[in-house]
Amino acid sequence: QPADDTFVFATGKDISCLDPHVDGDMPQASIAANYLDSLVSQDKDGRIHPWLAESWKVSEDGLTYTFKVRDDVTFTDGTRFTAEAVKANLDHMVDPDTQSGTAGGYLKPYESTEVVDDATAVVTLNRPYAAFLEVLAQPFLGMESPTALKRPQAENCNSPVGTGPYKIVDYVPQSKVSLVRNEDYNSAPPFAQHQGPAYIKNLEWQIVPEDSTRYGLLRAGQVDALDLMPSVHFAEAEADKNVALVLQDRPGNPTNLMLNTTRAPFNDLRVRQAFLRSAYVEAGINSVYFGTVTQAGGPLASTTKFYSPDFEDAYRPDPAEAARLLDEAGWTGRDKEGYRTKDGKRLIVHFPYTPAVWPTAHQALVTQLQASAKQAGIDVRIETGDFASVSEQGNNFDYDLRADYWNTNTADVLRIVFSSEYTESAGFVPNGSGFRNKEFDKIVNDALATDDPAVREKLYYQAQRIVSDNALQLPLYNQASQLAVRTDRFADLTLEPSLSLPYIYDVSAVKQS
Amino acid sequence: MSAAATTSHTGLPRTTATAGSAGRVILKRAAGSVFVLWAAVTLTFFVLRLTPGDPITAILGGAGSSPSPETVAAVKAQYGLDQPVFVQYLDYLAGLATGNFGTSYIFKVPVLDILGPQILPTFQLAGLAMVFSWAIALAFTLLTVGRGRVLDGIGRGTEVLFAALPPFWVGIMLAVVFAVILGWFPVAGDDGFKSLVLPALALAIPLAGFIAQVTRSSFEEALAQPFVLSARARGLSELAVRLGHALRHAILPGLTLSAWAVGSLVSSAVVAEIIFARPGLGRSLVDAIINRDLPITLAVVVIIAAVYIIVTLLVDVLYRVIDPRISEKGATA
Amino acid sequence: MTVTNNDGGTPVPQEAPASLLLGIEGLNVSFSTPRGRVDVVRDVSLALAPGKALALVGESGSGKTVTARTLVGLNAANAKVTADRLEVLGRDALALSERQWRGVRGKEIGYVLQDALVSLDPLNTVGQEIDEALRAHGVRGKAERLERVHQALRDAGIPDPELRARQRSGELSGGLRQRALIAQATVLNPQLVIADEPTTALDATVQAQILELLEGLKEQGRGLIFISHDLAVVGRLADEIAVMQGGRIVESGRAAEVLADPRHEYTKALIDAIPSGAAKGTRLSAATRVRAAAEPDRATEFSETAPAVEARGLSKSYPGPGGTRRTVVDDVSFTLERGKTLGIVGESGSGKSTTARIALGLTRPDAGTVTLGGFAWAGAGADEVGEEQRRRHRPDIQLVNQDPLSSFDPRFSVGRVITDALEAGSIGTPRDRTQRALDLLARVGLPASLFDRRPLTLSGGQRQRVAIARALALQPRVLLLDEPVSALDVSIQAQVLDLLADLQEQLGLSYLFISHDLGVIHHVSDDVLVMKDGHVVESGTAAELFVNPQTDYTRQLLAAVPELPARA
Amino acid sequence: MSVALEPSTARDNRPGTPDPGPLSTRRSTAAKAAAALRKTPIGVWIAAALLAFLVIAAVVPSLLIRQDPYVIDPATAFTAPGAEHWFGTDQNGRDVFSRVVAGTGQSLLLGLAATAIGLVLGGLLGITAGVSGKWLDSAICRFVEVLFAFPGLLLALIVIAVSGTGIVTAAVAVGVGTAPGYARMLRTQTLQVIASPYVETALSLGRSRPHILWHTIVPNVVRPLFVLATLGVGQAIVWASSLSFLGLGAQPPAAEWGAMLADGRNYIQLAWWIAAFPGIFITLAALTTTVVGRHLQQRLEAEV
Ligand SMILES: Nc1ncnc2c1ncn2[C@@H]1O[C@H](COP(=O)(O)OP(=O)(O)OP(=O)(O)O)[C@@H](O)[C@H]1O
Ligand SMILES: Nc1ncnc2c1ncn2[C@@H]1O[C@H](COP(=O)(O)OP(=O)(O)OP(=O)(O)O)[C@@H](O)[C@H]1O
Ligand SMILES: [Mg+2]
Ligand SMILES: [Mg+2]
Repeated sequence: QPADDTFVFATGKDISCLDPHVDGDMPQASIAANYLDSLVSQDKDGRIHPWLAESWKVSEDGLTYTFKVRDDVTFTDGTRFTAEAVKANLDHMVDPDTQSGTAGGYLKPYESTEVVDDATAVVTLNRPYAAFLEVLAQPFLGMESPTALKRPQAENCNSPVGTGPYKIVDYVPQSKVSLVRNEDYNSAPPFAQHQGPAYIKNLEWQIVPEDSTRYGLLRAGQVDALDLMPSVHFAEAEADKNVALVLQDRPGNPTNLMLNTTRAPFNDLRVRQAFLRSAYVEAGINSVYFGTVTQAGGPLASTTKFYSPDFEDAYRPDPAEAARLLDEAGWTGRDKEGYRTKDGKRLIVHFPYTPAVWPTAHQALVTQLQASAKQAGIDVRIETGDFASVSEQGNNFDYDLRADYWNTNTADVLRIVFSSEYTESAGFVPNGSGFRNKEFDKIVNDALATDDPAVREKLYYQAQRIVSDNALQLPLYNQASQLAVRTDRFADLTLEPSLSLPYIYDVSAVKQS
Repeated sequence: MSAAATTSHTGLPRTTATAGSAGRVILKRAAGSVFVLWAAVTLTFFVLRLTPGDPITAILGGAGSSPSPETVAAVKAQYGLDQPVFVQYLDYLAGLATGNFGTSYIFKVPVLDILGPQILPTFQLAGLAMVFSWAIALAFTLLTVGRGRVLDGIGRGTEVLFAALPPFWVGIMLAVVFAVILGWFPVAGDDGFKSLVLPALALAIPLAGFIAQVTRSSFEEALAQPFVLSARARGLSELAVRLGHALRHAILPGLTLSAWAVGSLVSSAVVAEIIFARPGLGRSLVDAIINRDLPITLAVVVIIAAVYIIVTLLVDVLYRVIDPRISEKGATA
Repeated sequence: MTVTNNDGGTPVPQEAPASLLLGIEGLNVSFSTPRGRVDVVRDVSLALAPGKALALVGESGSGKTVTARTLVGLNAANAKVTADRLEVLGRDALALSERQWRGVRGKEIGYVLQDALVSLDPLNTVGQEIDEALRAHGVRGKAERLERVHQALRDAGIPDPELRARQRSGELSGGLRQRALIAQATVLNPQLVIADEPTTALDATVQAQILELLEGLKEQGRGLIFISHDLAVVGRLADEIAVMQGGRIVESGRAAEVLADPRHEYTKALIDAIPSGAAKGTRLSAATRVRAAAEPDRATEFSETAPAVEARGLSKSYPGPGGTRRTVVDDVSFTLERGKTLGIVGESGSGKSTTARIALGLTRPDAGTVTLGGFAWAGAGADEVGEEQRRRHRPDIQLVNQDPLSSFDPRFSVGRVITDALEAGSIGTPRDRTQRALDLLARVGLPASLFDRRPLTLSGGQRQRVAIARALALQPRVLLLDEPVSALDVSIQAQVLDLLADLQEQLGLSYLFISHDLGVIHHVSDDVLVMKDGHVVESGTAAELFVNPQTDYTRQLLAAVPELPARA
Repeated sequence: MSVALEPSTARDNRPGTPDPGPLSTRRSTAAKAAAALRKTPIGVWIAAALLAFLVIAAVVPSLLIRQDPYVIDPATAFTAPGAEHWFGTDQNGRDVFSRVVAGTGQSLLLGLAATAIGLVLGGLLGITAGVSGKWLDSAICRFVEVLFAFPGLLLALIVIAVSGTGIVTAAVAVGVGTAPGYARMLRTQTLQVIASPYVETALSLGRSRPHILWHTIVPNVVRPLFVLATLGVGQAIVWASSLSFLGLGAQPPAAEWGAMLADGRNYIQLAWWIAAFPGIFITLAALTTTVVGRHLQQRLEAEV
């Protein structure tokens, strides 16, 4: 039995480099939320609040942000937090050497930072970017010690330093990260429930990719909480009075299958629509996820600001309509196995897939979609491959379907996932549909140029409609934080609001009677 | 093809002992070891490096990454990927000679930082699996060989069954029964001896099947040897005959099998590592290969090859202790 | 692992000292096999007094070993032993428990196994093996045991016992191993010693020494049971002889009487079959002569005037340990005349087989030449002959060796072995090869029914005949016979030797005949070559050499050959 | 060594026995085969029967399959074994029995293909080394020695890294993984055959070296391969299923045992049958081929 002063968290996905500026995968942000503070914070409703920045001013043209930062905060390596640190961090994120995916990607409009004095940093952008503060609230863009950042990247990856409630003391890759309480912590965000140091002294972050093992550890009391709660065990966990579930859908682009519009057969809108019509997503979700996830109904997760439910029913499963669309598109023939053909060629949809990076239920779901597509005469070929080759195919539009999601706390995700700007990239290509549409590009960029919520809402509505009309992706279900926690030992495991990541700061031990 | 045939389907190497003065033998061995290491690294390097697939994808492949051309160029330079492959190879060898295994594409930290903490758990696991295998195999041999048709049949049948069991299946069953349902052992983790038992058993049970099979047949062979009859005619008891004479002869083929098995345990440990959420080289290896993390893959190859070499050497020494004829005549039994 | 002293078994209840060490009546032993119950020993009765030696003789498989193992209670698990009376050292052996048996074995009965070369654990030192017997029987005190180990080795006639005790059996020669085996069986001074074939597979000189050692045991007043299939050997040692055939004792009695005046046909045949007494030309077996040969129909350039094989100055060395070279054949010359037999005799390792392999063109000599029927056949350096040139003449010289089974392609049936040889020599048409093969089988005295059998299922004598038939298939002029009868029982050996004699007579073959058995060599040879350590020690006609040996070594060899007493 | 006379030999030698001729011995061969069959232990019989079942499942699955193994019916997911679904249904409502049967062909084929690849590669290396001169022999030996430093799984993974995942790659990967073992074995075997007196005899019969190589050495080296293959198939299936377990084997929705087991393992507490039956079938396949193979091997050895 772990001692009362140690909280053991089992995470289901392997972490690469700990520094979330580098790469940009969810597990990095997940742990970063516990040792990094951000410049600003976001509440449950998406509003932005001060954190390390006490206040800020945005220029009229939206190109200059002047931050006033706290002067009483110190990094756990002893470095003082100042405006200099803000500059160092933003510069670090956009530095090509950092090889940042997410953080760097979010900062494409970033130009430079000017340090006016210890407490004042002026950030200049090269175009209006209304989502700037929102992305700054994400742990991906957390503030790290400038002293630590100066170390070689290898070192910083192993032991990034923040001002957060915990600090990293040891990292065994593929095994665990050990953190200890930051006794001098004085910069809790507004969404926190208390101030000062965390309640629990030690935090152990174990990496346990095997679903049943992770859950077994929780049941056996070997860990106190876990993420990626396997859906198959939900009912059991709910029935267990010592276990509580912490569930929260994440904002962003929900889990989906991207349809590659740059080549046949999905360059034909009717075929795309037919495919969407063939998919019995709801039935699949209910069976393999046991109803533990929320079906997504459009390009935005329902928890995203500016989400509109109007597109939820755009593509209800409808075999007759699917058949009609395919006939219209010329896929009128049928071969021996019942698949549709055109000019003697079968309607084949290539779907490169890496099972290892998806939950078991996702694998079952895509198998079900494969089967329902077969009913419509579409031969979906799930081609399993290693991560590297599948992502390489993904970056070269060498696929017809691509499994995706994009967690972010802003509707600007539409720009990242569907605008032409993001169809070209040397590395990962976020716009998996290859959709290029001037009108759409203009709408999502205009939405960045204003901070009038009404205007933004209108623009993002239009953007959602274009995506939906063009049948660019098959939305499956909202990404979600699905945590389970032992309530017999600890209380108050919450989620930080920007990406709904586990937040250990407020956790306290339950007094045993 | 007696001994070879009984173990044939596993494709075992036979330990080869060379004759000659101790010094020359050691020198030859050392040279051979270096050669094997070098060849293993070279083979892996070129096979993986020359296959299609850009390491850049691996390096910048984190989900949601969107690197610019400048990033790619920077990475290429940093990892030396802008150089011709052969230069990269020479660089790698030069690094290796100074103990530098390079930087992981995925973790962006020195390979040794990643693999260092994985080595001990894997060795513990493989070591304990080996011990369990032998304990099971010897128990079978001593208790069932030549003890009447029924016991003999049971032993024989169980061994074949064990050898036919997929380790991951054994692991899952052990975990469900002994950890989840009965709660006798921890479900997972790397936390003392108790957490080692189930994963080690998962690997040991199939291996024990193999060792027991070869040991059984050589034990039977040994029991049929005239010198065993000779010992009986001297008035020795059954136990003394089994332990003092037959066993010593019988464990040699199993020992050869073990030399090979230890090397392969390091990689096949992956299934136990996954099921029991243990750190270890097997998982690192599989992940590295899946993610095209060449530096880690190469380092694991080096470690496994080194383990293979060292264990082969150890087994050779053991062989000589058990069968002193080898060192005198330079021939295996 | 230590064997504790109380493992030695409980003391066996002592009865009144019996005058007889053995009293056996109506012993039957059968084995249950997958094919049913097999009776192996039937109605055997034996008796033995202290200080006497009883010899069990008989051909292979007659049940000698099984009888002996019954006396120490060590028959295989599938054996069933019954007897009207089975008294061993005055005790009812049928009633002994396993524990009691352990007390008897080694301590009261010493058992020397048949296969001396593999009857000591090769991983243990000789000393450990003997020490084990002492420990098993409760001899305490390391120093005492060590002393007794050395003494036992010394008593067994092993020089330098302190050194030998530290060596493993693999480091000892065959003779020393046999002695060590006797030492481990006699270290506890048992009253009865059973020695199963203690001299088989040993060179004549060594064989004589072992017989002397056993003689010594007898003189110490112990009973000795002594198994052999060689009557001549038995004659030197035995007081009583029991001749076994098919599990029964067909004749028994005082040794001298049985040997001098055998009553039973089988005993007579056994004695007749011994070649040493009988000169060349006499028949050893009752087997009928093979029928006359067919005309050879193979063209050959074999010279009718030159000697069949002529070897000049052959030498061959092999790399030895530590970079040295060991000369195994040293300046050997010989001439094999057409239609004659040249015997090569010598101890194990003297280079006989190597010489033969050079003569066969399978091993390249370091020096010297061989001609075959006048043709250059093999040589070294400038005289080297390529295999391509040799192939044309290959059919002229054929090999028959000690272990014919290993010379048959395991895939082949008997018929295929022979037709393959015919095909290799391009003899006959594919169609009539079967008939030719059947003819060849008949010629070597084998029934046509063996045609489809696998050689593995044949007896040793039959296999040897198949090998001879195959060699004859190519209509050779020279047969190279490397220990062709060493693995055979005397009676079967006799049949094969007679067959060879017949074939030579009818086909005019020349034989190069290799054996370590002087009796066999004496019987078959016209000329003889005596080899030792790669050298030719002496050569001459058989008549001269055996009557009037010129060198000490030959004299020594001849003296060691056991001879039967003259028959009445 | 002494050579025991068999009873039959004595009979053949007895003068006056009418010569029954070659035909009757053929009959006796048949009789011997019958006797050998009778000697076959019960365990081997059971194994053979199970193997026969697997072979039927592989060759004519339609005889056994009761439901389409690929049709998805979320409504019936996780049905426990019963009359309707003998082995229950999986997470997608597919009939586990039908899937296991449907997977038999693929699994057995994969095992066979992998073994064949391993044997051919190993055979080429091993036999070439065995019959070659010093230089090539030691070069190949060195190469194989190096391959031995790669455990089979590592070799297999490298093959997969090079050519991607899939059932064909899995077969190749497992085949390559086992090849070094076969190579070493076949080299030893070749050397033994070359050193055997019957090869020397062929030479002294005047056969040319190429003739001896192709008609004596190679057939005798290759002869025991059939049995080796039988033994290898079971292990190859286990191996391949390991790859599938690691997500590197068959593609969904293929009913491959290892993949089914890997899928089912997460539901083991909810629906043990999803993982249990494929696991049992993997074990059965390995077990039965091994038992039957070993029995054949013993028979062959007894015959030689
Ligand atoms: N355990 C056994 N099971 C079945 N048959 C056996 C067994 N042991 C011996 N035999 C058979 O008993 C017969 C007699 O064997 P034994 O060893 O006594 O012969 P032997 O006279 O000593 O012959 P050799 O001169 O070859 O040593 C042989 O036919 C042998 O095959
Ligand atoms: N290929 C070889 N390499 C090394 N040494 C060899 C080789 N062949 C034979 N010898 C050695 O040459 C010596 C003579 O061997 P050879 O076989 O000619 O003796 P032999 O007289 O036939 O003995 P035996 O009666 O035991 O058959 C032996 O000491 C043997 O070890
Ligand atoms: Mg015998
Ligand atoms: Mg010889």
